[in-house]
Amino acid sequence: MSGGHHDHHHDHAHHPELSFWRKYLFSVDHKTIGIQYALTALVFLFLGFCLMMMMRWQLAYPGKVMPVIGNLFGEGNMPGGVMLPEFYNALGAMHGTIMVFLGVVPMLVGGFGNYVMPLQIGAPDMSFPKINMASYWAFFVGGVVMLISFFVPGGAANSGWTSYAPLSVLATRGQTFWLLGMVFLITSSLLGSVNFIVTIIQLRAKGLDFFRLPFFVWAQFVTAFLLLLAFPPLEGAAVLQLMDRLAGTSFFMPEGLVVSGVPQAYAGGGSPLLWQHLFWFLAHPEVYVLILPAMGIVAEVIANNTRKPLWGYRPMVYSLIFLGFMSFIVWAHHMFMTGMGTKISAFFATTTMIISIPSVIILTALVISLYRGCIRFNVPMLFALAFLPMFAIGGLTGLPLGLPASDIHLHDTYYVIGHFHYVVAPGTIFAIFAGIYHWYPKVTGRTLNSALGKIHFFLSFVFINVVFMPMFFQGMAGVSRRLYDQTMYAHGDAVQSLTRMSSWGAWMLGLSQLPFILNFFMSLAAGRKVNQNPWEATTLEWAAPSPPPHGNFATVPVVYRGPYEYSVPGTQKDFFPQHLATEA
Amino acid sequence: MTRKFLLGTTVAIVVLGVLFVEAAPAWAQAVAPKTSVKVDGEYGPFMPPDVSVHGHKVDQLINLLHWFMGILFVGWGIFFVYCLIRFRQRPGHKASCELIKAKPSKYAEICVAIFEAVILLGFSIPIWASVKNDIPPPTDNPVRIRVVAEQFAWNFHYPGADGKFGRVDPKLIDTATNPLGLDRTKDGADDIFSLEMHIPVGRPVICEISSKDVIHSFFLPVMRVKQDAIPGMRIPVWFQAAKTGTYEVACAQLCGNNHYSMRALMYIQEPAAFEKWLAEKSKPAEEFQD
Amino acid sequence: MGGAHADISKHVKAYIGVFVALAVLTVVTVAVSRVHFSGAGNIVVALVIAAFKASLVAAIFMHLKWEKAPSIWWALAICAIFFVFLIFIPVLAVGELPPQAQHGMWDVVPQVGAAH
Amino acid sequence: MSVAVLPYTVKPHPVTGVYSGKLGTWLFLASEVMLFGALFSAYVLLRVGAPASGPAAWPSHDATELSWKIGGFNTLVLIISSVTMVMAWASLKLNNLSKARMYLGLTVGLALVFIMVKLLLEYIPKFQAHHTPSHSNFFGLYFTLTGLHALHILGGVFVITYFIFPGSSLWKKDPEYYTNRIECTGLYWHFVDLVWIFLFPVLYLL
Repeated sequence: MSGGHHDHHHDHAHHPELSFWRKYLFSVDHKTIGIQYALTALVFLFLGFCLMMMMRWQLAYPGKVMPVIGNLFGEGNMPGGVMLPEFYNALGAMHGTIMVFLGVVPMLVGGFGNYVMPLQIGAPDMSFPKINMASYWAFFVGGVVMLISFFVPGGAANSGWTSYAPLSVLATRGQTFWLLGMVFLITSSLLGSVNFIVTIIQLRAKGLDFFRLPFFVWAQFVTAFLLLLAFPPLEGAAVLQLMDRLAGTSFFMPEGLVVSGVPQAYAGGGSPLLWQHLFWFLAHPEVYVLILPAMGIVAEVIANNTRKPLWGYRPMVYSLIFLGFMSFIVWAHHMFMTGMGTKISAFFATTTMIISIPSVIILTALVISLYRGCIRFNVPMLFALAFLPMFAIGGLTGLPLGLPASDIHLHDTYYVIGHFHYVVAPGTIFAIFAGIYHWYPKVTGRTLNSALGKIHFFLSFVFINVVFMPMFFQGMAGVSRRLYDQTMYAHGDAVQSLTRMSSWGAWMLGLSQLPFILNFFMSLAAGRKVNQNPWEATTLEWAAPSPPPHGNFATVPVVYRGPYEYSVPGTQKDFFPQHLATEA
Repeated sequence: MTRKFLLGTTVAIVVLGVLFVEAAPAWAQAVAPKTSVKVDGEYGPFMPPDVSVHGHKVDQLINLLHWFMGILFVGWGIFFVYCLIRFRQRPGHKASCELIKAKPSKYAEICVAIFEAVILLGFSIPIWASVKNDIPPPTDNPVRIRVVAEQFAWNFHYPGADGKFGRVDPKLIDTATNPLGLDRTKDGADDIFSLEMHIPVGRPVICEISSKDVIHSFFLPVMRVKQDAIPGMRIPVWFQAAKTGTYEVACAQLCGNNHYSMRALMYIQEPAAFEKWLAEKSKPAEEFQD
Repeated sequence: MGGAHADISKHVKAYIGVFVALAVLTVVTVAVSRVHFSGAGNIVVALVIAAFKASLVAAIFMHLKWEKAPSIWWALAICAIFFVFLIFIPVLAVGELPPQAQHGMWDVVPQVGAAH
Repeated sequence: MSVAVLPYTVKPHPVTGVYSGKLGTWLFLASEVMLFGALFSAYVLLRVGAPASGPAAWPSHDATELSWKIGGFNTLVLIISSVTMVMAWASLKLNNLSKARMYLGLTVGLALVFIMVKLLLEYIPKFQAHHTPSHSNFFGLYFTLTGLHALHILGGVFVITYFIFPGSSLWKKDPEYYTNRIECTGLYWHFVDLVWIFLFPVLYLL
């Protein structure tokens, strides 16, 4: 399923010709590993999307037989084509897990980070190539364990991607597979983050000091620290939950649990809030891991296509670092309703308000970068420009959720689902598309077809809003999240037409990905051949041939100026690459 | 790639889309609402009706925030669109990169920060403090209810005339008649157990929320009340009804397979009707045993 | 860390010194735990001794004393800050509930707002 | 692609002043601090939140039957193994491979003694007295913390054994590179000892 499909890039003779296995599957070249990560992540993103499209059927037409594919999932999950609540919850939990841990993070950090970052700092490869390979294969095994959990008796994990105890401790066997899969994914991210930080610190080209680094590299640097320090607590929590499930300990199980009349044999004394604290200690930095590299990609694409340096590069970098730091101390705004007192909730409400400031600074700096630019509306730029207002909506709708008082009504409703999907779907996924369209020529030497790209953009942009905008109104109406059938409640039934609208938007969004998939595979062979710098960009990755050979640069690059020297007065061309001493 | 091919793919997608939209209603008729019991208040895409005495504070904060978000987004969007049009690539137009001071954006950000501080200190913290700390004292004669969530039902336990809650014991649990394991001997003799919540209008209500098995969340949309029911903890929540009517109690936290069907009804009655219901429910205590 | 022999032998002496200190401190920790201090005194004393032993190991054995690389110190500083948050915030958050809220539904506990 | 092509894997970077391996090891140790931090946070939260009486109450010190003698002995064993580890690095700096391998052997031996003492004198008697992890949260945490720590020790034993036998062929090709690797392994080993220094009072004495 993954890694099988590869474009054929030919190594230079001075390396001993590696066997197929060493060159494609167990390769230590950061570019091959980057492609492996990217392809596996794209497959998982598509799989997660399909799970969601099935859920949308049950939400829009509760209890109705799913047409066409209804009876493919066996009587245990969908008897007679009608989805059971257990299967709906399993789809929901796995949709969240697959999209976050198996789709977006490996795509942003594993795919883009591994491929583009060493090129952008002028390094021949990552500092620890073998650890880089190990991190991919740990991720791959984690992915396989997650997929196996679908076929385990009792189905996949069905207590949400947050798997709150005690529901997750009492859950079926799929939850144990979920925990084991998570341990592999966390190991993969830890190995990756150590590799990233050391590479960025140690292997920068000569003359490339920290404030000449492209913003994308800064984003990967801060993201790597978030992964390094935030993931281990979830690994500890996963160990505790595995002990609860398998060894009968009661870390998360209080005294006197009675499940449908049967007293449970736990010694008690545990606290369900312990799991929530340890989980959200990871999960909030995790959501910043999802958005920071996306901001990096968008900054690269905007700087390149406005033919103008980014406005306020230093304020953006300082905000990025401040954002990374603050993301560790806001986690309990997910837990306002767990009986928190005034002092702790005031602390976390304050840190949540403070953390909104750096995001506003970065977003405003990106918009002001458009001022007095010369904006080229090619496909990566369209996606990057769409990212800005969409991320603004996502960010702003975080405000009422960040304050405990307004969170009373909006907590765990569809308002929350609208909020984080606006940040992740039109935000991070659009940035991923921008990155793919932007760096595809560097990876394959051919460019994606821009007409198909524009079709893909406009359809996706329209339908993504059709899916997520109604969710804010459903959330205000009080429709709770993770409901198998919203029409049970009067306030849910009243907005059922909005649910149907979202569902149709989701299916049409699925359809509008066809041009992209078509374009992605056809351009491998039929795409227009381009030189090594088709976008006339200034950063170092465009100084290497595309696709770059093993060891990346023929001559070790030296850097003379900042990352975005566009339209410098007194130069013929409107871009001045970092590695050129004087204009060629 | 030839133009014809591109045209072909676009037309194909549009046709497929239209086909989908047309054919769908044939597969699925509109679903008849399951809510058998008529629930008061009209519901729509915006905030549900507010029958609580203190609910307006939460609504006011949410409206204020959304006005703030609207103004920010529109103002910011206008500048965004202006930049896209004014500085688009066209012959003769060059990008210029001399420094822009962008004073207004710095002031805008400072105003945003100040506004957030005002919202936080002026509105959110006081409202939250009143929700958490101003639990009505015994002198206000509050109605006290123990709300116990369990997998897929809400149990309501009233102290009865003697004002004292009876003992509950896991060994006495009988899933059909006595899910709470209520000991009917001493204080519990006059206790009332019900699957529906009855409260009087005009009197404060204190619900002590806990759970028997997993985490649920006691959510009254019309009362602007939400409190996680966490096993091993009993968290007090208070509110006061301002209007009578029949409304819903929802579960807001995923609690298992039938999380969606964990709906209970809340009857807000006139004090007299409420007293009559209490008396009627506590009278046939003996036939409860058989 | 100079490679010259004299330098290494100085290191070795430091290692032996640290070893003796650690052994002595272990005995002290055990002895001190016998004495009963008021309230959380025992915990604080034990952790202070353990922290001192840990800093000895980190400084001498792990060569932090001669470590000049700023990147290592930055990483350890950030990690220490978040370690403190991780240890103390969950306890404070859970502890902030009203005392009688910390009992499960089966305990008999005076009820909030009850006329007692 | 031979690793030697990558700069600063052996020689320290002129500006950042450290070779890549050591910086990578320190970052890995930072993530380990957060892992054990999470488990200590769980210990603190569960102990503070434990009910005063009943089956879930926190067992009093002598009810846990954890003898400080065994714990103390194990602490000394680990401290000595830390010393032998750092002596191995020192003897490599003095270009004496055989002495270094002797010290590494000592470290592995001491580590195995630690594991044996923990297994035979503590784990098995506890299971016989069914003070199993499900007995109460203290024993759950005791087995989780010391179990995870023991797994880290086994990982360290595995790495050091590799360096004693197959790994030492690197010494002939590039002695400084081998010394650096032993130093990084040493860093990991001292960290594992450091975690035990905190585990011993927390579990055995308080």
